[in-house]
Amino acid sequence: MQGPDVVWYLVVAALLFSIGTAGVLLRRSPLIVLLSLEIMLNSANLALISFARHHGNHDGQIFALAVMAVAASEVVVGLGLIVAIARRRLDLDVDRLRMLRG
Amino acid sequence: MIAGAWLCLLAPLAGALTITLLGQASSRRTAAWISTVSVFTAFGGAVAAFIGLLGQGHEEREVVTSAWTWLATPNFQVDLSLLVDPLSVTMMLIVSGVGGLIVLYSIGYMDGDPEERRYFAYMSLFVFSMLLLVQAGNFLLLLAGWGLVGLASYLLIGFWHERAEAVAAAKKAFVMNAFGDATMALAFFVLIWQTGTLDFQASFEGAGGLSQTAVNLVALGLLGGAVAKSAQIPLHTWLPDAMEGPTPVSALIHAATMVTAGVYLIVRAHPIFELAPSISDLAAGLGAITLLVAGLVALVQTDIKRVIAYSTMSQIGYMFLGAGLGAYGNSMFHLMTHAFFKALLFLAAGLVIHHLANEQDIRRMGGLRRVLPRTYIAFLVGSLALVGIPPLSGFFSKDSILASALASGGYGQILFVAGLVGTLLTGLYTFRLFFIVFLGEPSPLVAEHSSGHAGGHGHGEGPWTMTVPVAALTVLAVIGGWVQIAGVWHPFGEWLDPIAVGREHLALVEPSVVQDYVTSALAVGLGLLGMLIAWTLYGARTRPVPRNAALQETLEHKLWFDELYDLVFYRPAVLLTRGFRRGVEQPLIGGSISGVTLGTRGTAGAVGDAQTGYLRSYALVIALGVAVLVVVFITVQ
Amino acid sequence: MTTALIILPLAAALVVWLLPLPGRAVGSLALLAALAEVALWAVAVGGFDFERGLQLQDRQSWFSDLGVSYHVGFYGFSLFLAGLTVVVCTIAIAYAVWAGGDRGRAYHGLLLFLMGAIVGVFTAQDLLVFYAFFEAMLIPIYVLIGVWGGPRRLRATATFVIYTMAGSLLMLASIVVFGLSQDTFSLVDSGVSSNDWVFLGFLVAFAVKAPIFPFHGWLVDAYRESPPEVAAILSGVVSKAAVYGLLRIVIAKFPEPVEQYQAAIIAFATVGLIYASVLAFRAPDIRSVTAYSSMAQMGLIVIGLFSLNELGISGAIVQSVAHGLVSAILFLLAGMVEARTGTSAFVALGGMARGRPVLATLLMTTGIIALAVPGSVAFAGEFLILAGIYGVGWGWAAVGAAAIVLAAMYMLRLISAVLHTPRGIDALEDTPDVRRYELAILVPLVALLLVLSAWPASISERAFPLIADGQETEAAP
Amino acid sequence: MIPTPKVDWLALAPTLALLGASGTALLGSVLVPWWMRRVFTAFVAFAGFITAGVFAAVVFDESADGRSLIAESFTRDRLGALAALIVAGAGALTVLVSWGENRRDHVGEYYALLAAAGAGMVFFVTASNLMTLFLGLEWFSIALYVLCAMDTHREESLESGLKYLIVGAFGSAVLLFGSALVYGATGEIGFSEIAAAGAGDDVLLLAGLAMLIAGLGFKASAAPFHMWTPDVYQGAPTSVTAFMSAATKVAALVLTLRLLVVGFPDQEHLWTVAIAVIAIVSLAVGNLAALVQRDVKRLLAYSSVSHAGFMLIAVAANNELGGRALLYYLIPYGAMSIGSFAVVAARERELQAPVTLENLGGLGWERPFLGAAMWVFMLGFMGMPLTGGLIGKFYVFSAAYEAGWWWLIVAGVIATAISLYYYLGIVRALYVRPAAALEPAVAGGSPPLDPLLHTAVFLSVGVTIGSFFFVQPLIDVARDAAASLPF
Amino acid sequence: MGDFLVWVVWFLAAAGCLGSGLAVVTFTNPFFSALALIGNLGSLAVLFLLASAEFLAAAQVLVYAGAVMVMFLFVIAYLGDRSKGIAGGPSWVRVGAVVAASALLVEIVVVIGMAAGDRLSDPADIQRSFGSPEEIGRLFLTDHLLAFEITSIVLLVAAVGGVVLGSRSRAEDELEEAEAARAGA
Repeated sequence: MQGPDVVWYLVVAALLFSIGTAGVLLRRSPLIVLLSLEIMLNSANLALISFARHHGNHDGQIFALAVMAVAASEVVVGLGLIVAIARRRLDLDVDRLRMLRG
Repeated sequence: MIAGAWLCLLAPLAGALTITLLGQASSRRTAAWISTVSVFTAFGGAVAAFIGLLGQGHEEREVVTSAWTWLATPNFQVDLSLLVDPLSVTMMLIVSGVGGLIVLYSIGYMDGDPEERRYFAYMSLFVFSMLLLVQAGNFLLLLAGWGLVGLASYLLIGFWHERAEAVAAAKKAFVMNAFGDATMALAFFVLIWQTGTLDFQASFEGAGGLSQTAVNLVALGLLGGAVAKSAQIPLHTWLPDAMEGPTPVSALIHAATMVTAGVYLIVRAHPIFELAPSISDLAAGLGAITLLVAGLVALVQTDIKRVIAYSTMSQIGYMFLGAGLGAYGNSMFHLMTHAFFKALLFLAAGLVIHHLANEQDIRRMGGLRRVLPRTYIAFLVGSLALVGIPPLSGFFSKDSILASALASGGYGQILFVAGLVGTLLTGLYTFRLFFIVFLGEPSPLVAEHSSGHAGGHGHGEGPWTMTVPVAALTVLAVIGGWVQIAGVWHPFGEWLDPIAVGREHLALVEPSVVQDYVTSALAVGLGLLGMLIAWTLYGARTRPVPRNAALQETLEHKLWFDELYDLVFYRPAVLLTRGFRRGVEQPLIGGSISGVTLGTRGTAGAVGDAQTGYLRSYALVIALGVAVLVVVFITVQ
Repeated sequence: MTTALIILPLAAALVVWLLPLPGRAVGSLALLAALAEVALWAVAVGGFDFERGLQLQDRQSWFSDLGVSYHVGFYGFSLFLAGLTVVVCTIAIAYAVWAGGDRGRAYHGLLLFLMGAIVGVFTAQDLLVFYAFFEAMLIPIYVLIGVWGGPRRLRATATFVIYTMAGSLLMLASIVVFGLSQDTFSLVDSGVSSNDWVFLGFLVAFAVKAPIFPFHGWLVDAYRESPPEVAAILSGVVSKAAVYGLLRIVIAKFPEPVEQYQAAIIAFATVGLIYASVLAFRAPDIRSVTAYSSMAQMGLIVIGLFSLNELGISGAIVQSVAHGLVSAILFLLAGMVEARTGTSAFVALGGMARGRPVLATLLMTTGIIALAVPGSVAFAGEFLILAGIYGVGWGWAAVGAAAIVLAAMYMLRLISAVLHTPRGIDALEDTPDVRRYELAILVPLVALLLVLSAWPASISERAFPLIADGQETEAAP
Repeated sequence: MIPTPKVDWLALAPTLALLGASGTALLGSVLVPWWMRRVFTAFVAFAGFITAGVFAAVVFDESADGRSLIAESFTRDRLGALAALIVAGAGALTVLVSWGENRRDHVGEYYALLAAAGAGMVFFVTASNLMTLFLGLEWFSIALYVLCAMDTHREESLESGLKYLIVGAFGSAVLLFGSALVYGATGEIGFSEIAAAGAGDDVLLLAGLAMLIAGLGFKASAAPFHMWTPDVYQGAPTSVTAFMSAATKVAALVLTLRLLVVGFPDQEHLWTVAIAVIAIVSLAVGNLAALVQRDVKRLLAYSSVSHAGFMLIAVAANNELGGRALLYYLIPYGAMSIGSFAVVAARERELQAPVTLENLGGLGWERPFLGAAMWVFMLGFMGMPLTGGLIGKFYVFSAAYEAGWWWLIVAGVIATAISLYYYLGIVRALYVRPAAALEPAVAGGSPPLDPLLHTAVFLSVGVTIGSFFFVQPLIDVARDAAASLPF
Repeated sequence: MGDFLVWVVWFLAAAGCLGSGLAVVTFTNPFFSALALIGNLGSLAVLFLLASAEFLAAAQVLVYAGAVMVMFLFVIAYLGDRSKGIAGGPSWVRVGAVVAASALLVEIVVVIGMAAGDRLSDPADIQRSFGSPEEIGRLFLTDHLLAFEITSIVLLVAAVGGVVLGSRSRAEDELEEAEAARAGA
C-alpha cells in the first residue's frame, strides 16, 4: 500500500502546527487556547508518526503515544484550573488575567 | 661646639612645645618667659658654637653633625644634619641674639593680649625654624627650615585672626612663599638627578660637572625661593601686607631675620651661583630694581610700619645686589647691620604704636619727640644708620656693597649708580617718616594719648622689657659696623673667609681702597642730600611737597603689582574653578552619572512595559524567538 | 601572623554582632579588639626584616584547578599601609564610641569588619583573594553610609557602590583573563603580561578607587554623606587599596603596558591633581575641601607610582601614609565641628579659634601638614614624588610643584574659614572646645604625623625592596 | 514471554524515593486524620527529599563511569546525581519553608505534588533521550502548574497557574515539535545516537535543535522565553516560587547542557552562539526589568532570569570548565534563591500582604537574623565575596574566557554592575528605610517564630557562605560531574 | 488503484484535519470548537492509520476523541456559554500572532522542502506488523519501559492536580462568605 510519502504528512503537520499556534496566540478563551494546544501536540504526533513510518522504527510511535497521555494530563490540569477560575466568578478571558505584569 | 649648635637649634623648639603642651596650665607670663629663656638659651648655644669655631684653624671651620637619616630611598639619602661653619654661626648669632631681644621686647608689647601663649609659642617656633634654616647641612633641610619660617611667619602675621586683613595678608605671604618653595624644590630635583645628593658640599662639587643649562636651572630655582622669601620684585607684594602682624613680629621676621634668608641662600649656595653668572647678574639686577622701586614707594606710604617695610625691601635689594655680584662677605655684613638697625627701627616704631594704642597712620602722628624722648633718640640712631651716615653701622656695610659694585665692571657700575640713587631715596623716605612722626607740634591724637595716660598704665615709653632691647639694639646699630672698616681692618671678612672668599678658583669681588673711599663720599653725600630734601619738605616745611597725580597714584598703588597679580592669577583661577565646576564637574562628571542612571532607568522601564501581562504576548514572544532561531540556524548552518 | 591580623577584626566583628552586649560594652569591646590589632601589627613589624621581600606568608590552596590559593603576606610597603589601616580604623572606632550613635552593635561590628577587609587587601598575594577583600570592603561601607549617613546618603551610596563595583568587575574580568593565561592566580608565581585590555581593566578599577580624574563622580557625595569616622577610613585608608593594587599588580605585572601608557596615566593623574585642587579652592565646606584634596593627593600618589623609579614610588608610599593620617584627622575634626555647630559649611563657620585653642591647634597642625609645609611628612612624600617624576619629565614636576601652591591656597582657606575671620552664625560663643576624650582620639594621629615628620625615612627607606626578585622597578640615579 | 530489561534500581533510587514519598503523602492526605495530616505529609516529603539526596550521593559515589540504561532512556552518571542532589536539597529546604504556610486545604496533596515535582526533576536530569526528556519535563511541569495555582482563593495564584500552564504547554509543544524534527532527521531519539547519526548540517535537525533550545530555554527562564517567569513567580505561593526558582533551573540547565553536549556536538558552532546570545539577552532583560520592580518576588524573579543568563554563559562555553562552572554555580545559587524567597515568605506571613520594597522596610532591624540572611543572599546574587556567588561568577567568566568568548565576560560584567542597583535596593530597604511607615502585622502581633523556616534560611546562608570558603570540595564534585559529559 | 484510493483517503483526511483545525481556532463558541476538534482528531486518526500506526490510530480515537474530549465537553457544558471572539488584546499581539504563525509555517515547510530531496526521499521498508499493538506493547515493556511508567505517573500527577484544582477549598469558602457579608452590609 503506497500512499503519499512523508513530505506530505509533514506539510500537514506544519500547517496544523501553525494553526494551533495561531489559535493559542489569537484566542482569548482559555478553553479554545487549550484546544489549540491540543492541535499543536497532535501536529507533533503526526510528524512523529510519519517519521516513524519513514525511518521504519517504532520510537516515534511510542513517543506519540506518550504525548497523547501527556496531552490528556495537560487538559486535565487546564480544565481544573479553568473550573477553579470560573468558580471564583472571574471572566474566562486570558486578556483579563493581567494583575501580574510589569 | 656641636652641642652648642644642637642646643641652639632645639632650645626654641623645646620652648614652643612646652608652651603648647602646658596650654592653660601655664600663666601667660610664664609662657612669655619660657619663650624668652629658650631663645636666649639658643643664643648661648650659638655663642658656644662661635667660640668653639674660633678655636679651630681656618680650614677646619666646617663641621657637619648628623642626628639621623631624615629621608632616604635605597639610592638617595638626606640626613638630619647640621652644618656649623662661620656663615651659619654668624646667622645663628644674629637670629638668636636679635631674636632674643625682640622676644624680650614682646613681653612688654604683648602684655594683656588674651592669646599671649600662642604668640610666644609661635615666636619660639619661628626662631627654631630660622635656626634650622641657617644650620641645615643640606638643601632639603634648608628647605624644611625655609618652609617652617614661612609657616611661622604665616601664623604670626595672622596672629590677630579676627582681622580679615591680617588673615588675608598671612595667606598671601604663605602662598607667595609656597611659590618660592616650589621653585626651590624644582632646583633640588635637578640636583638630585644630576648629582645624586642634596648635601651642600657634595652637590657643589657635583655641580661643577653639570651643563650650563642645568646649573642655570638650579640657580634660577634657588633664586626664585630667595626672591620670594626676601620680598624682591616680582614676589614682593606680601611683605608690606605682612605688617598686619604684631610689631615685634615685623621686627624679627620681616626685618631682621627671615626676609634676609634669601641673601643667606645665595651666599650659602654661592658655588652654584658662581657657575651661573647670568643668574647671579639677574639676582643683582632684581636687587637693584627692588631697592629703587621700594625706595620710591616708601616715599608715599602713610603707615609707619609699611614705610619701614619698604625700606627693608630696599635694603635687602642692596644685599641681593652685593650677593649677585659676588660680594658675599659684604652682603652678609650688611645683613647683620641691617638686622640691628632695622630691628631697632621696628621696635622703636612699636613703642610709638604701643603708645598710641595701635595707631599706625603717620598722618595722625607728630611731635612725638617731646612725648617719647628716648624713643626719639633710638629712632634717630636707627634712621641715621639706615641712611648710612658714619660712623653708624649702615655706613660701613652699605658702602662696602656699593664699592664692590663699582669694582665689578660695566654691569656693576650701572648697579652702582642705582645703588647711589637708592641712597638718596633712603635719606628722603627715612627722614620724611622721622620728621613727620617726631618733629613739629603734637598731633591731636598724640596729645590725647600723652596727657590722659601719662604714667597711667604702662604706656609712656614702655616697661623695661621693651626699653632694654631697644637700648641694646641702639648700641648695636651704632657699633655694629665697626667690625669691618674698609682699608683698616677686616675681621668680619676674615671670619667668613673660608666660606666667602676661600676658593681660589673663583673670582671674587674685592674693591680697592680708593673705590671704597669714593663710594663712601658719594653715598654719604647723597644720603645727606636726601635728608636735606626731607627736612625742606617735611621738617622745616619751607617748600610744599611736589605732587604729580599720576606718579602719586602709581606709587600709592605700589606700581600696580597687586592689581596685576589679581588680574593674572587670582581671577583666572576663580574663573577656572567656576569653569571646572560648571563645565566639567556638574555636566560631565555628575551629568554622566545622572545620564547613565536615567538612560538605564528608561530602558528598564521600557523592558518592564514590554511585560504587558497579556498571556498571549508571552507565547507570542516565544513563537517569535523560535522563528528567529530557526531562521538563523538554517541560514547560517 | 598575617592571617591573625586579618582574622582578629573579623572575628571581633562576629562577636560584636552575635553577643547581646549593652551599648557601652560593645564600644569598649570593639575598641579593645582594635587596640589588640594595633598591638598585633606592632608585633608583626617587630618580626619583619625590611631587607627582604615577601614575609609573614600564609599560604593554603583554595581551589587548585584554577591555581587559586589563599595567600597573604607582607612586603615592606604593605606593612606600612596595613599599619595605617589599623591605626586609622582604631581611631575611627574610638570616635564612634565617642559619637555613640544608635545600633552600636551593628555599627562597631561593621567597622571591625571593614578593618579586617582592608588589612586583607594590603596583604593579598593572590588575585582572587585580593579581589575578595577588595570587594568585601564595600559591604560594610555601603551600610555604614547608607544607614548612618547624612540626608543624601541614598544617592551617595548608590553612586559610590555602583561606580566602584563597575570598576572592580572589570578587574574581575581582567583577573580571570590574567590568571587563566598565566595558569595561576598567585601574584608571586605569575609572570608578567603585556595584554593591554587586561591591564586597562585593572587600571580602571584602581582609578575609580583612588579616584583619578575623571572617575571621581562618587567622591564628594560619599565623603560628605558618610559619618565622619567612615569618611576618615574611606579617604584615608580605603583609597590606598588603589595604591596597593597599582603597585602590586599593575606596575609589577604589566611592565610593557605600563611603559606604554605611562605618559597618559601621569597626564590623567596630573589633570586630576590640578582639577581637584582648583575645585577644592572653592568648595563650600570642610568635607568637600577635604574630599577634593584627597583626590588631589591621590593624583599625586599615582604620579609618584607611575614615575616608576624608586624616588617616586617611595614618595608615594610615604605620601599614602601621610595623606591617610591627615585626611582621617580632617574628617574627624569636621565631625567634631559638625557635632558642635551642626554644619561644616564655611559660610556658617568662622572664628572658632578664639577661646578654643585645642581645636585651633589641632586643625592648624593638621592643615599645615596637609598642605605639605616643608619639613612635614607630607612634604617628604611630595618631594620624593616630584623628584621621581622629574626623572620622567621636568614638566610634570613643574605642574606638580604648582599644585603645592594650590594646596597651600585651599588648605589655608579652609583653616581661615573655620578658625579665623569673623565668627560665623553657627559658631556660637559657647561652642565648646575639644574635650578630653576627643583629644585622646586625635592626639595619637597628630602625634604620629609629627613623629613621621621628624623621621619620614622610617617609611621611605623601608618601602623597598618592593616586589619579589626580578620584578623591582628601575632604580633612581 | 517478553524479556523485561534489567533495571538499575540504584540509579532510579532517588526518583523512586521521592515518588514513594509522594505516594505516601497522597495516601496520607486521605487516610491520616486531619490534625496530623500536615505533620505527616510534610515529614514524609522531607524524608523523601533527604532520602533522594542520600541516594543521589550514593549514585554519585558509585558512578565514576557514566552509562545509559534501558535503551538510552536515562543515564546513570555523576552529572545527573549531582543535579539530583541539588534538587533534593532544594526540595528539602522548600519543605521547611512551606511548613509555616499553615495551608489548610489540600495540605497533603501539596506535599505530594512537591515530592512528585522533585521526583520529576530528579529523573529529568538523567534523561537521555528525547522522549524521556519530554516526559520528565511534563512530569514536573504539570506538578508545578498545580502547585502554582494551588491557592485557589487568590486570583494571583490562579492567574499565575494559568499563565504557566498555557505558556508552558506552548513551550512544550514547541519542544515536542523540535524533538519530532530531530527524530525525523536522524531516526533516533537517544542523545548519543542523535550525535552518532551524523546528520551534520541537516536542516531538519537544525530546525529541531532551535526548537529544543527554545523549549529548554523556556524552562530555564532564559530571555526571550522568560516572560512567564515574573508573573508566575509573583503569583505562585512563595514556597513554590522558591522551589521553582532553584530546582527548575537546576533541572533545565543541567539537561540543556547534557542535551547539547551529548546530542549536538557537530552543531556546536551554532548552538554555542545561540546560547551565548540568549545568555546576553537574559542578562540584559532580567537586570533591566528588575531595576523598576517594587514587588520583591517579582524582582527576584527577574533576578533569576539574569542568573539564568549567567549560567547559560557557562553552557555556551561548551567546555569542561563550563560544566564545572555551571554545576558549581547552581549550588550557591540554589541556596540563595530558596533562602531569599524564604525570607520573603516570612515577611509575607507576618504582614499578610505581598512584600514590596516599601513594606520590607526595617526588616533588618526588626528581624536581625532574617535581615542579615537576606543581606547575605543579595551579596551572593551580586557576586560579592564571602559568598559562593563570587566564585560562581569567577568560574563562569573563566569558562567563557577559555572558550574565547571575552565579550561574554564583558556582558556579564555590565550586567552585574546594573544588578547591583536593585540588589542593593533590597539591602537598603532592609536597613535604610525607616520602619515608621510600616503597617504593623495583623492584630495579635507578629506570628510566632517559625523555627523550620529559620532553619532553612540558616542552611541557605550556610551553603551560600560555605561555598565561598570550601570551594575545593565543591569544585571537585562539580568537576567529576562535568567529566560525565563528552566535552 | 490501491494507491489512488489511499491518496484520496489521505487527501480527504488531510483536508478534514486542516479544516476542522481551522474551525477549532475560528469558532467563537468553545462548544463548537471542541466538536470541531473531535473531527480533527478523527481525521488525524485516519492519517495515522495511513502512516502504518494502527495502534495509535485506535488509541487516538479511544483516548482522545473518547475520553479527553468528553471531559472537555463536560466542562464546557458546566461552564455554560462563554463565547469569546478572536479580537481583543493589543493589536500588536494579533499582528504578531499572524506573523509568527505564518513564519513558523513557512520555515517548517521550507525546511521540509530542503530536506525532501535529501533525507526524506527514501522511506524505509517496513514489515506488516509495523505499528501493530504487539510491537508497541513489546517496546513498552522493554526499551521504553521507563517512558511507559512515566506516562502513568504523569497521568497520576495530573489527576491529583485536577482534583486539587477542581474542588472547592475552605479558603475560597471563607472568602466568599466574607464577600457576601460585605455585600449584605
